[in-house]
Amino acid sequence: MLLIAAGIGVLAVIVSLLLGPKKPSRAKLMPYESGNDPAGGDARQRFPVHFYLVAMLFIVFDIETAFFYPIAVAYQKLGTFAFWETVSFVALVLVGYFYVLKKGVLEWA
Amino acid sequence: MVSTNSYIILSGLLFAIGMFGVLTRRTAVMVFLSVELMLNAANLSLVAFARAWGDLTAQTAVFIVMTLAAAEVAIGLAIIVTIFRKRETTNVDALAAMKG
Amino acid sequence: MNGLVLPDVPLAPMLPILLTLLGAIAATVLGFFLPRRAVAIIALVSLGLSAVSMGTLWNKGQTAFNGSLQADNAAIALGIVLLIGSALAILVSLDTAGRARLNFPEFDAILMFAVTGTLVIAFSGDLVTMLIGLEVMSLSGYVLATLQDSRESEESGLKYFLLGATGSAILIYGIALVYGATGSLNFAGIATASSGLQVLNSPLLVAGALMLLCGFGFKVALAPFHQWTPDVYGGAPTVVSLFLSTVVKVGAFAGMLRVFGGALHNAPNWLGVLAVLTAATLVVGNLAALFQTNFKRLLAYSAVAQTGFLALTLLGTQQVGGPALAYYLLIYTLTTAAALAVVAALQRSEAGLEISDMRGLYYRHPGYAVALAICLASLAGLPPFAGFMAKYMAFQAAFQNGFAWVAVVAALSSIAAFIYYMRVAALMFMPDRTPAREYPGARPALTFSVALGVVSITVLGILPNLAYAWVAFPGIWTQLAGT
Amino acid sequence: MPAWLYELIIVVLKGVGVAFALLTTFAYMTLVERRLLARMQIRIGPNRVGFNGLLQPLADAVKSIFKEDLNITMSDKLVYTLAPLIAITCALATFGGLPAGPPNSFFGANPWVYSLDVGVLVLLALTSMGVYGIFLGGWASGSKYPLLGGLRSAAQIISYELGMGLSLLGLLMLVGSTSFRAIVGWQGDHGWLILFQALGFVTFFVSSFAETNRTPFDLPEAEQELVAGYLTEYTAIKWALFQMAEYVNMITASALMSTLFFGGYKGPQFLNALIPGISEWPFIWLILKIAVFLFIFIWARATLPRLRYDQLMRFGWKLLFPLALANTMFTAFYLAYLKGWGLWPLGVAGVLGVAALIAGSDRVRPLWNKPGVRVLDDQTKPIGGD
Amino acid sequence: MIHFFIFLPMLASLLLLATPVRWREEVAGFAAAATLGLGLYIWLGGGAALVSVPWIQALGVTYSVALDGVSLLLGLVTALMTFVAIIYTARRIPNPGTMLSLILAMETGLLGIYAARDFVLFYVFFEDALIPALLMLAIYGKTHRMAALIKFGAYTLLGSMLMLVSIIGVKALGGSPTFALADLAAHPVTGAAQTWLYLGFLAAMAVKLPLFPLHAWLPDFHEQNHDSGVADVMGTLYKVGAYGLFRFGMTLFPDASLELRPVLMSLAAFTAIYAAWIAFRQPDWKRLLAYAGLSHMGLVALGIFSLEPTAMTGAIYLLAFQNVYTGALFLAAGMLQERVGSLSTRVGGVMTQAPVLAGVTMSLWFASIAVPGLAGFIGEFSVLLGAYQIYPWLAFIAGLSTIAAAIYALSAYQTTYWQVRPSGGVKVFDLQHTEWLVLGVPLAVCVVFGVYSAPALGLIQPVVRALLGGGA
Repeated sequence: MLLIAAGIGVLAVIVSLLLGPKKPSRAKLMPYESGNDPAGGDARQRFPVHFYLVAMLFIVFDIETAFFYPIAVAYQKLGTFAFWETVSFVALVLVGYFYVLKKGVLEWA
Repeated sequence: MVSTNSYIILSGLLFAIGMFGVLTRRTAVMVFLSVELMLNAANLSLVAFARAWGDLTAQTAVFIVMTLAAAEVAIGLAIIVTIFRKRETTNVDALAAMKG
Repeated sequence: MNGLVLPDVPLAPMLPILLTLLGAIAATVLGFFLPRRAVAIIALVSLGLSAVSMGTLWNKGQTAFNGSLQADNAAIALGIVLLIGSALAILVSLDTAGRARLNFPEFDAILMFAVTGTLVIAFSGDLVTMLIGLEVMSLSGYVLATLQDSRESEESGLKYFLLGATGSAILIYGIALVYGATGSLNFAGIATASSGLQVLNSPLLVAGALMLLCGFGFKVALAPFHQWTPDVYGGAPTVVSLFLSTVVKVGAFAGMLRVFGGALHNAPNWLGVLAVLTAATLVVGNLAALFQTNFKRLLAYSAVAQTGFLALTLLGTQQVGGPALAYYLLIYTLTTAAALAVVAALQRSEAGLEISDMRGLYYRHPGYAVALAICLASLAGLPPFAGFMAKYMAFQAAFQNGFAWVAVVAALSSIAAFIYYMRVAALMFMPDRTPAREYPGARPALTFSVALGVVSITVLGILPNLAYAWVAFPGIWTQLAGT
Repeated sequence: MPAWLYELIIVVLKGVGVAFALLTTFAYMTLVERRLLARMQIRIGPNRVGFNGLLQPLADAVKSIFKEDLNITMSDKLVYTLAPLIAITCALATFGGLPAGPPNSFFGANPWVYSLDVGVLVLLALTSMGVYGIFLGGWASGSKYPLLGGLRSAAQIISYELGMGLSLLGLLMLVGSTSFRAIVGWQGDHGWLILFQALGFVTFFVSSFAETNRTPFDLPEAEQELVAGYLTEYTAIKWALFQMAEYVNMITASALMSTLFFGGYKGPQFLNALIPGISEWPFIWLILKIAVFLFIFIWARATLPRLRYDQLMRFGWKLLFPLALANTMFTAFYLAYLKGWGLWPLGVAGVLGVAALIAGSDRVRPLWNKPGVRVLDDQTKPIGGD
Repeated sequence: MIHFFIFLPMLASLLLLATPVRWREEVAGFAAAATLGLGLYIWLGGGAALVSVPWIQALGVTYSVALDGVSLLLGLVTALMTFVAIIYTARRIPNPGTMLSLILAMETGLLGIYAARDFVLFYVFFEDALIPALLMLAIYGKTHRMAALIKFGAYTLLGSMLMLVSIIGVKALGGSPTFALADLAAHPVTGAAQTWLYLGFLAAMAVKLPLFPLHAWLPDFHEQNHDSGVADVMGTLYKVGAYGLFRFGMTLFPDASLELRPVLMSLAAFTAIYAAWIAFRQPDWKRLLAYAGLSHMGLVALGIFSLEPTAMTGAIYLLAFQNVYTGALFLAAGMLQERVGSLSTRVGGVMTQAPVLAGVTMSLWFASIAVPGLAGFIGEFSVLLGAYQIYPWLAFIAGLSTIAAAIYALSAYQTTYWQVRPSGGVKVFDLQHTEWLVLGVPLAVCVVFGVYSAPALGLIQPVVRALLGGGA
């Protein structure tokens, strides 16, 4: 399926490469900044640190979710034991969540 | 059905590549990536062995290792970003506030 | 999957760990509401409770999770050492963390998490548990090293992180190989499997054992994996260096004891390699320390050298090496903690003290000077201080297991050690008229911890039995892998 | 012809079929959307090309193929080209895992391209892969608006990924399997999961809006702030591919919701009384349900205003995440202790939960809807700078 | 009783830290006197029998002490000289508190060394005496003391660390249950292993003897120490290598010591003559005394290594009494320095102004160069006599050193005390109050035991006989 999907995409691009006109000009190829000349050099400078933070949070919490899945699937076989497991697990996660909350990582603007 | 050996060889290769990266690369991020590569090599061989021995304990280990990798990513990136935002470079050699 | 067998989870064996964990969580959450001092006290209390719970577990030999967690006497003996070290670290931090501009509440929280990790190592009954503990410990360690907002601290953090992560990666690969060779992650399982191993798997086992050795080498700073040590111990805030060089190292050694003294005890070849690494560590650490001008860095290198002495005990047989390691770790923790505490007390900047600045310390701060001198004497292994007994046991362990040459190397290298320790000690007693260069101000908790350390190393030096009699039963140390 | 080759060919055929079906749907989605929006805004919308503008999509396609494909100077060529491909690949590949009917109901073949026991996981994995396309696209353009757009959408998508993943947990606990067929089968036996997982559904619903960058979460291409977000520097076919990806994701999300919460390919049982076995007919039911959800998507776009970025983040982290977690925990509790009572407590609880949420919406609003920070010296900022 | 004898000084030195400054001298003097008294009392009681209690069972370390003849004699000398040193310190050093407590602490270490009958315990005391010595040098030393410190410490540690290893080895290879001397002797190590272990042990003892290649620390140590020879007295007392060899070496490594006898004896003889030779051109009293002591030690070593009863007896005798007169000479040098402000051997004409000081110094020197009728003679003579029966040539060479001694001592003495001082002027006062005691007592001892040596010999001989009878 992946191959097919990718194939379609590639195909489309190639076709347009073959068929599309090529009339480059400086103005066209200039990064778009509402028509002004690009200000302040390279765009790929440091981003706001917030984005890093969110990324890290995501990693951590996503792993937590990943841990959840096996428990969830096997849950009914495990019974109450699993429930308390889950509770303690979530409790720990919430500690981290609380910390993040207090640190104001989730406060934007 | 692929034989266990080939898995092990592959993981060995991955590990070797990672090791090489750690030894040769100079930017923190690349070293870091190499380490992650090594971790995944370990995972691969763990899973392969688990299949060879036909028990699941090693797969739990794999889970742990994945978490660990994630945690390392989080902390490592945090440290690297902190340093990078203070000075432009993350070149390990350039970090010489203390004589090695 | 052979059905779903529920693991047995008795609370008792986990209690010491859970208590410290609670302390950590409390520090994390309450840190936002309470003043720092209160949080630190809470942490101390949780440490104390955990120690008490360990006391109740003594000689019970309980296990949890089908043996993945074993609260045997070895675990408890090491656990007590860990708790003592952590308590000292917190006490010292009470007076110095503010000056070091350490972030709060992160410091206490992460420190407690690290302690939890080390306890998990000490109590571990299989490789996965050990790995979890080890990583919790190391990751917290990386953060601790970076906590201070200064160039040195951050760099030391990065170096620590990169090398430590590499070490973990190697270690994990080693675990994978050992598992591949023995088909078990449980220490006992590995022990039984590795004793009677068919030819096919033994190369795997050897490779795995060696990789584990490398990994642990990174964690405990055996040469040639020690390069991070001076930079990290020298660059991190002194309190953190104290914590890293005592508790974290003890934790790592607990892991080594579990893995090599227990699981891989019958595995071939690693002993010889360890012997070589140990000798290298002793030589490198001691010689490098000779040329330091900063006292903190000197202590860092001496920590490397001490690692070598500690590793000597692992060369011994379980019956001799185990108790020696436990005793040495205890003494090492007390001594190093006290010495670094003095540094933390007197330093003006986190860079620690320059050796030249210590001239005449005896006439400015007689108490601290004498304490430091005693610590140095103990580190150098001079009787009647406890360091001598510890060192003696280490030598004996190595010697009796047929590593006389390592013992001799250790003996010769410890002359260098003696020289650099004595240079500092002598300087402190040389009269000097220049004005004081130390940080003035009251530091009750720190002074208390220093006194505690010094008194106990003196007493334990004269009456080693107070501590040694507890761990001296060979029975404790032959069961490391669990049953 | 050996069996495996036959198998392979069948699979490939199905794959291609699904892909083209999706693309066609996408094409006509654009038309439908524009028409519907026009209707809702009391306009007419495109009706020139072909009868009622039925050929409009075709025209668009042709145009986007024949347009000049810019490759701007600052861009990182390779990534710049790769990004849309990644996006579209993930989008398309996701769909094949969804069963469109009972086994062997599709002319003797299974009405799905691939079926894994861990279907849900794979699906989540692929959808979260999609973020790479967007972020890389924004980054590779080497221009400021796209960069910001890419960052924003990346942050947004990963944030809502959490809500999405967590909101499914309760469901999985109930069913005890991650394979779609098992889930659908379970619903066949016990009734639609929307009844028992109302809260989970709501959270999933919202987060799938965010995942697909649809209004009110279409921050990445917020015209007022960042021109066209990560799309700014894209033209012609690459631009089209991104669009494609977005719409296909939308379709997939709809399919997902209908499969997970609305009985999937099974039709309502009572209809069997009229026409025996109609509830087992492949495709139709699924397509119907998908259509409904697509309509809702468009409807929402026409109705709701766009969130501010900080609101968006707060909403995801402070409201969605805890809700999903709460739902999970409740389900866990139920399964551990109240299982004996039958399923109705879950249903009640879910309804109550949603009701409480609606009722308390004013209470929870402060969680996410702080008034935006108004900097007093706004004038000092450069005109148009944000 | 014996325990008091050993630990009283340590207690006193701890007590000193607590006592007010005014009383420190008195407390210290009293403690030293009490120790000496205890020692004499024990002597009257005919020594102290072996006391042995386990210290660290798990390791087989015991606390076992005894005072037989040899130990008792050396212990007494130590106590005596410590007493003398303390008296002089109290008079000479401005604020003596620290010094006094260091001296007392060191005395405990030395007494422990002589009393210890357990190998580990011996090691503990051996190192224990090191710390105060280092501190004395560090606190009261001269400008270049750091180098001296490092030399001293490094040499000592080099020895003692190797000794530690061989201690471990003796038990491990011999398979003895404890480290008590008796047990170790009961489970001897045999063959090449014994030689290796002996070498390890020898390293430590050779440093402390000191024996030729390992003597380099000695001169610097003495030169850099405080001008009043107090620290040097303690340093002299600290030369316990000969005793260690006598007590442990002969008992535990009989074969090895027999095997290495020629080498060691020649080394010892060489040390004696070489040191005497160096002593010639020392312009500084302390260095001169250092080398003189070294030369004597060469003789002692010769006696010990010869494994011949007469020689060994003489060696112990010499060891004991050279402590007395060399120590006293160091103090005399200190007094000289106090008066003329330098330790140079070229200041002339002291005799004219301080006849008593000159006279006492003179007679002490006579003791040192083995003039018959003084304690030195008996020792040196019997050493040479015994050694002659083993290796005549070595005995002859060593014998030369005594002649050499006469020469260097007298020449230095002459240039210091008799010659007209080139630059006259400085008023030099003679011995005054306690100084009489300080130099008088040692001189008296030397005279007494030079004339009537029976009591000392009576203490030494049985032990030596028992040792050689049981050991070699």
